Amino acid sequence: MMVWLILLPLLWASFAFLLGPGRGTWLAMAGLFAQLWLAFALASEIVAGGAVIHAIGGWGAPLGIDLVADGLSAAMLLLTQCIALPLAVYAHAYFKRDDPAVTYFWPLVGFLLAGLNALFLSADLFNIYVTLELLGLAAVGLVAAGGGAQQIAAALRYLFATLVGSGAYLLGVALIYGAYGTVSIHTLTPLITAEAPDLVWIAGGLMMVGLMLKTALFPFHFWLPPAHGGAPAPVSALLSAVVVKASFYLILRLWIGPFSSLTDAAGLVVWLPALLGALAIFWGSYQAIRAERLKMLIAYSTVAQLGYLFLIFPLLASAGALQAGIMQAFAHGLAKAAMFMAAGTLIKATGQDLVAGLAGVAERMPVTLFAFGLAGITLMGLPPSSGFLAKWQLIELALSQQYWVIAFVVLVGGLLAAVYVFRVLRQAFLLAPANSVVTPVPRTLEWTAFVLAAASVLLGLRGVELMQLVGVT
Amino acid sequence: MSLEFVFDLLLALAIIWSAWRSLSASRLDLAIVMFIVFGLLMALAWARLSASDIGLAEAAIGAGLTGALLLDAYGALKRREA
Amino acid sequence: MNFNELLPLAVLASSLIPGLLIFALPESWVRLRTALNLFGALVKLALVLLLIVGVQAGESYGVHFAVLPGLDLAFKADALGLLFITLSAVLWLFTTLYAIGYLEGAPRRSRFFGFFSLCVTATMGIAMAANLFTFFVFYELLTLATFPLVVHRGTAASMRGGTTYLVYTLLGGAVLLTGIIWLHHLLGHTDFAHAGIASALGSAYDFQLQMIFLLLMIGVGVKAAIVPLHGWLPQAMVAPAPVSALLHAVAVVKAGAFGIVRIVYEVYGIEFAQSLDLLLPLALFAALTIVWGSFRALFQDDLKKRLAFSTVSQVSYIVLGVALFGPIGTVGGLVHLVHQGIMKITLFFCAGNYAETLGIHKVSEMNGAGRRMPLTSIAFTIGALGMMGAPLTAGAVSKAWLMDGASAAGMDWAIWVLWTSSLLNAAYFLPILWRLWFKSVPKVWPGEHIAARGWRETAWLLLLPPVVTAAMTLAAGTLSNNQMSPLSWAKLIAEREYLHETIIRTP
Amino acid sequence: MSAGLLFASVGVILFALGVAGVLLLGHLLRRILAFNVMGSGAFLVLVGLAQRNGIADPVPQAMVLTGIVVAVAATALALALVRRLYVLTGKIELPQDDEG
Amino acid sequence: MKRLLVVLGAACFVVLLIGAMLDLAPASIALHAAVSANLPSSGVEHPVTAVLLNFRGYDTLLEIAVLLLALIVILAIGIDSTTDVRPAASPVLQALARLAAPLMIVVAVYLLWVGAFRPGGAFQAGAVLAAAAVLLHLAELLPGWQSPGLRLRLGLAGGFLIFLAVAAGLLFQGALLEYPPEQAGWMILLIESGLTVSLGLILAGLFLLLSRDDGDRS
Repeated sequence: MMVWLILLPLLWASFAFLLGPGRGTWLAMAGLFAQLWLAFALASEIVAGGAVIHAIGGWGAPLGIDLVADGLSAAMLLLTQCIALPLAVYAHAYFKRDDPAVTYFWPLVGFLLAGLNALFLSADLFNIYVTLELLGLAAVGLVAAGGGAQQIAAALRYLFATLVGSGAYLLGVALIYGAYGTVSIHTLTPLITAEAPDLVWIAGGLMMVGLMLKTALFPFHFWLPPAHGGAPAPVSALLSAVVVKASFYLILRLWIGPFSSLTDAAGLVVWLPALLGALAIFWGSYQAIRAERLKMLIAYSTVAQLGYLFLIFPLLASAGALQAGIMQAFAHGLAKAAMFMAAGTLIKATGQDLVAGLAGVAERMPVTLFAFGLAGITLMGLPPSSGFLAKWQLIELALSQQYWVIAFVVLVGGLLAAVYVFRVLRQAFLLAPANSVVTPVPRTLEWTAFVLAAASVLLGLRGVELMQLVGVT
Repeated sequence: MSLEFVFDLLLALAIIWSAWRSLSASRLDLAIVMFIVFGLLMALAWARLSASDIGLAEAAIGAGLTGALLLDAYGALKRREA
Repeated sequence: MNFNELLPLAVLASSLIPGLLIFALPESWVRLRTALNLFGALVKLALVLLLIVGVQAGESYGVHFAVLPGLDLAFKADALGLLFITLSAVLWLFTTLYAIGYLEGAPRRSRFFGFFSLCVTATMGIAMAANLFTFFVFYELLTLATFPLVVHRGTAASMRGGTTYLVYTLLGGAVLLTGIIWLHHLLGHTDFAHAGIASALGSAYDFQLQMIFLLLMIGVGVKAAIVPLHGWLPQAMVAPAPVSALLHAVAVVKAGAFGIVRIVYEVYGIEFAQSLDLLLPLALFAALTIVWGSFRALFQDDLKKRLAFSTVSQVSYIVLGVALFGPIGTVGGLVHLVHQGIMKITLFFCAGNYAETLGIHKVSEMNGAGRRMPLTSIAFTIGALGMMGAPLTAGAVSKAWLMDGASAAGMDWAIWVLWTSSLLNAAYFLPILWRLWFKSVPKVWPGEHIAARGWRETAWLLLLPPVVTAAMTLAAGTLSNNQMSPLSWAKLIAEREYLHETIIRTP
Repeated sequence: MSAGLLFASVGVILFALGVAGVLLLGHLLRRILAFNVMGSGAFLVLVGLAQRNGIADPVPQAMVLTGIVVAVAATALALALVRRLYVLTGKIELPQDDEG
Repeated sequence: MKRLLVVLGAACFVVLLIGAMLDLAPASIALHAAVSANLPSSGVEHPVTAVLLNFRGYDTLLEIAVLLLALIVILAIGIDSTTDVRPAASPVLQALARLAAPLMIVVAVYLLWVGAFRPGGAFQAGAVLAAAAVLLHLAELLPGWQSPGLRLRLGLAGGFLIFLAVAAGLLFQGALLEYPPEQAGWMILLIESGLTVSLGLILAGLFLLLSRDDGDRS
């Protein structure tokens, strides 16, 4: 079942390519629908029967490559497919037929999703490298597709960041293979002990740094705002919501998996990701508060929100930190996708993308503004939303381990988020200037964003199943 | 110190030198040519590591195709400037 | 899911569903919107009546859902909650009627009534929350739902007011959340229970519990507008009159005061709170707020601002009653929760009427308005007298119980506080009454929008709500011994809290 | 020192050289060269370190073959972007700051 | 300043890492032994090909996807055609190309075939094919591409789709890419043949697409 989550997008992406420029929408929709169903089926199978292993080629690790779906992977797969389908519907309505960005949009999205799904399922460090490249190049392509100079420049910046990131990761993998003769995560886990040679420490550091660069963790965030802020809205949504989470997932997977003995023995080093995360929250929020363009504001908000994900690392010793991280990933994924989609609609309707130009949209486009507001609630971590549950879990974990500073960062981060979210809402609630024009937009654009935003809030009323899923190892 | 090792050592130095030159050469065309040389030296290194498959691929793809792509791009840039 | 579990949810749904439907309605569908509004309000009232009857018969209503492992969204309808629910449900009906009249023909009404209904839903959630987590969820929801109402006019001034409101409430929310999570971490749950839950921890935790109490009080104190956290309330006066009524009487400040009651009685337990020395500081802050609010009200020429500072002062009567260690003070505080709501909403309705009908916004413009708008002015007079604690009004009942409570608790200074406040109340309300009734009618009103037709001095939807609530003020004052009166409910609750004492107040 | 270890060390140097190049070089074509040097370095480490005892190991060799193809794909993509940027702006460098 | 920091950092990194490599104990797992042991049932005799297409064939599947993807991205970015003129190819080059191209195709087929036993295989064969195309292009015997038609797209994606189809087909009777040992040989050959053609086309395409601004005049 999980294999199809990889094969299906590859298949529909190739066939969409065969069909030719601009074609393949319905193929993609059908594929995405099937993927969504598969992801749910996989999740329920895992909750019922535990993690699933698929030995490709029948060889089994370490000679062959294993695919493993445990709770963590299944949750990420679920998040990805849940966002992808509404986003595809949105994208179909968003792009005009002759938009240059749409020529090979569907094949690129297909390969991107295949890369994501393959990454979440892979239990082989080198195979993960290949999935990272598949993912990275597809993402760069989507940013660049059909764009002007600014978009191309952003794509190049992104490309170099992602290539250097995966280069560092690959060198880490090379060192690991040299040290142990295998790249299978499950074979490695018992082999890597706290007494591991220095080489392995260096390898771990390289892989982590490479992945942090890909996750755009402060201070490696420089490439993200232009890329996410400059790409077409559906692309920004996809990138901000899931693509950056993929490398975060890997960091987490390695941290609690093969490198767990190292991280246990690392002492204060475990605070490094959290420290960078805290700085990301402050810096990203500060830039979002200052940003003049709406999509830049949202992109910087991604920088900030990614910071929360890294606050869990010092807390991983106690049960529940993983759950908090995944809840935050879901909250941000759903909300940020919705927010970028809503922003895209607003920009399309008002014909400009300045925050200051939004006066009156509350009256003219209530559904979109509602979507934005609901997504904002999740990002601020106000109840009842999944973002709130994530914050609750983080703060409680921080208190239970006496890490007051983390609780403080989380709270302040939420307030800072309120500043930039309400900056937009305030503007939207102002009376429209007399000369403002709002072009009508397709309803699909408004409602797909709304659905995702509502999902991000409603998840805050029922997180039990998700938490149960994440707990399956 | 065996003869083979001396050869390896010289090859290693040549690789590092060509890589350095391909990054530091002030003229871009020279840098690209140095990069192709680097690729061919790498192919030799692969052969020394009894990895002829990679050697073949490196020569054909790494040095050949990449080099051709770079030279073509360089040519296009030059022509546009002119 | 049985009936007793379903009923609290139905109470929530009776405003949530109409609210969501109203959002979806086109602006021009006035009749359907009005019908939905009133239908929701009436259904809610009926459901609340069912609850009251049930609770008096000893039934218990509650339901809970797991949100996260070990974290429940839990509701219960107990006597204390019902006191607040009933107040809100009744006043919501009248505020809705009033708002329909007030906003007739105004733009953006779908949005307004949608958020209006969400506000009441949030208030119901606060009243029926069975643990601090649920309380917090609805407490923040209330903030979010009121923001669009405060900035409804969409002007720069309303944005300033709205922003101040948000800054205060969101900061307060963050502090409250910290306290709640801390407590949850110590106890493993935050369920409300008679006589509290915090005492289950050993004495080693006393200091932590004191800190948590401070955090919780700051958190709810913002909405309850306790000095020095009251700054948002006068600013929020930019909102339309029905919203002010909602903020001051039905929902927001009440939610804060109610939160204090819940926390003191059902999280800490009054006796345990006393043993931790938490009540005296709380009483002192309440006293400070009472005097400071009244004092500031003296100098406000803007009518709504004067009323706003009056609210600051009056809501702390509730807090003071709670903080007076003893059943009589409790009764006084709880009964004032209801009485203040009825009286203050009357005053805001009237202020809205003056503004809508004659364009009067300032105290100095009110000369002779009593003759032009006698019914409104009578209602205003009753409300104002009630605020001063004049006999036969609801205010008199509250004040009498509060003063007795103070002397019973041995806190005689509180009596002086109450007297001072009454004098100040008189000092800022009597001049208004003087102007209303005894000054001559000006040649032109500042801006007359609605002409008088016969006895109807203004639109009847604007007139009916204040008249009814004024009548209720008198009824609560004169019929306080009736079995269904707010006072009787307050006694019932206090008896459950102080299990070992019978409550007899000697007049 | 075996040939494997020697070339692995060369790989480390190439990797460092490549990363430094990507960080320091402004001209985009040069950066692409640097990226390729970096990649070659990682490949050498992968095979060289695994074969430090002198025994050929087909597994890392196959990985490197995969890696070379991925690298050429990335290089072609980067070149396409650079050429597009040049067509649009006439520059072969990234603008200093997109938006603060 | 930045320069100094980077150079210093790189130097430290080199010293540290080489130092760490020098005192590394032998690896506990020897995969080359596992490869040799399983070679007979892999369907090919050359270990690298066995790893590439059987033991770790899944890597290769995704890698072809990356390559195809890169081509699609280049198509999606779009390059403005211009009318600038490349200096004309010399007749000597043209004659050479006419001679060399068929020869290179033969070499490619040989490399493909030989890959089962010794160094060689689809990648190298594809690269030679691509080189032939590039040569023809430089000799102006093959125009640069604009946007590929259906047949060309089929050729580009065909190898990948055959690979995908075999992989998925095998899924129905076992694991992904689990060849039955007796059929492994021809299945791998089928995949490699498809890949050779597609890889040749894609690699050539990378070049021909990028230089299409020069070729549009023919």
